[in-house]
Amino acid sequence: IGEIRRYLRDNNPIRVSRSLRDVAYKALQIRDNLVNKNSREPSINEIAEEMEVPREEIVLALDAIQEPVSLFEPIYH
Amino acid sequence: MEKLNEMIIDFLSKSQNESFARVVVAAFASQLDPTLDEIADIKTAVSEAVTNSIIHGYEDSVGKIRIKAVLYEDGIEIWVQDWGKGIEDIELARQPLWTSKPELDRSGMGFTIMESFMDSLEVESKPGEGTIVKMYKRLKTKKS
Amino acid sequence: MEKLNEMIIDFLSKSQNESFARVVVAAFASQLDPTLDEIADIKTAVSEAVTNSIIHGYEDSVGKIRIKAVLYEDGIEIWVQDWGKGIEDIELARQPLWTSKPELDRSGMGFTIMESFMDSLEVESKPGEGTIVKMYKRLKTKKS
Ligand SMILES: Nc1ncnc2c1ncn2[C@@H]1O[C@H](COP(=O)(O)OP(=O)(O)O)[C@@H](O)[C@H]1O
Ligand SMILES: Nc1ncnc2c1ncn2[C@@H]1O[C@H](COP(=O)(O)OP(=O)(O)O)[C@@H](O)[C@H]1O
Ligand SMILES: [Mg+2]
Ligand SMILES: [Mg+2]
Repeated sequence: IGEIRRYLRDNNPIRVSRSLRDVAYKALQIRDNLVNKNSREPSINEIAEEMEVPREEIVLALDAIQEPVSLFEPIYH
Repeated sequence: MEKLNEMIIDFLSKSQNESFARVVVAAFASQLDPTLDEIADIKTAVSEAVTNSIIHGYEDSVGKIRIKAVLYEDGIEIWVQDWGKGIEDIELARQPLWTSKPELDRSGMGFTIMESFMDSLEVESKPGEGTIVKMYKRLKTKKS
Repeated sequence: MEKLNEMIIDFLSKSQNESFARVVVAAFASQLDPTLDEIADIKTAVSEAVTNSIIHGYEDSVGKIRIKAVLYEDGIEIWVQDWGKGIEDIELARQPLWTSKPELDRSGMGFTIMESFMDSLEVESKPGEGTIVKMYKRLKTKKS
């Protein structure tokens, strides 16, 4: 098992896209927690403080799980 | 009102830069500590404006798009500019459902979306010279 | 080599723009689908260069910082430029542990970090005119 894991790690380094998704889902989960706790939308800084990740990184991560809307599939028609 | 911060970015009218541009503006706006919903509104509006410059402004060619963003105490001003083909009749172009490219399955709702997601929208354009879209989004400050 | 994409961003030498600049470059570089480690290297190098422009280039004043980034098939070129006070002796400034601001608790390791995290580093500077730091990072493509 250890060897397989090492093989996967060495030959399949984690792509940024993957880690961005992890950050994004974590941020959404924390947002939900904060909404439940405070009964209002948290601000980006509140989420960033809780996660200990810079707010700009969270913005970038959240974008990575958003589908590109306009360019490829017009939404209203 | 006092400018708190300011940036200008130039990039090419390639489709992969649409998401890049909206992330840049949203990351900059995050300095004003908005909610995720406010960030999503800004991203949507920037996407629509940038997509217009790519698809309508430059059509099949690659040109330069410039975004200027200024942060104020109460919100963000965003200008999206291209030096593409420009708009003949701005009032008509801003009508809901009006599109010059129905064959591309465009919805004609871009300007309407920008208008409803932002607090103000101005469009300046000259055929043959290009287009500037000026938007403002007020952001609620979080005192409490 | 063919340029795949290109952008230029101008922003102010305010400390809150350091993390903004880092994310802008990371977002742009992500078009090449780098690994986490590669992106972390790029972010660290950009931080060091931008911090230098803020702290050393402009000291207590606010000036303009420009980042230019170009994507190639095999990597990303990043230029960080300021129009600040410039560097008297570049060779000395690049020495590990050398700093002109020991009183600010600077480590003197900025250039050394940029050099070791990136694949190349060039520094051009003139006292009174400003500084450009030119870096290149090769990115391994996914083909294997
Ligand atoms: N940057 C631009 N350059 C040239 N024409 C534009 C630009 N932005 C918008 N237009 C014109 O305005 C029309 C309406 O734009 P929009 O409301 O976004 O709808 P759509 O993009 O779906 O056509 C477009 O069809 C186009 O003719
Ligand atoms: N953009 C710049 N403008 C002016 N001086 C600079 C700039 N960047 C670096 N320097 C000079 O080079 C020295 C070494 O930089 P660096 O290796 O980053 O160490 P540190 O920032 O910790 O001093 C700085 O102390 C400063 O004198
Ligand atoms: Mg449109
Ligand atoms: Mg330094």
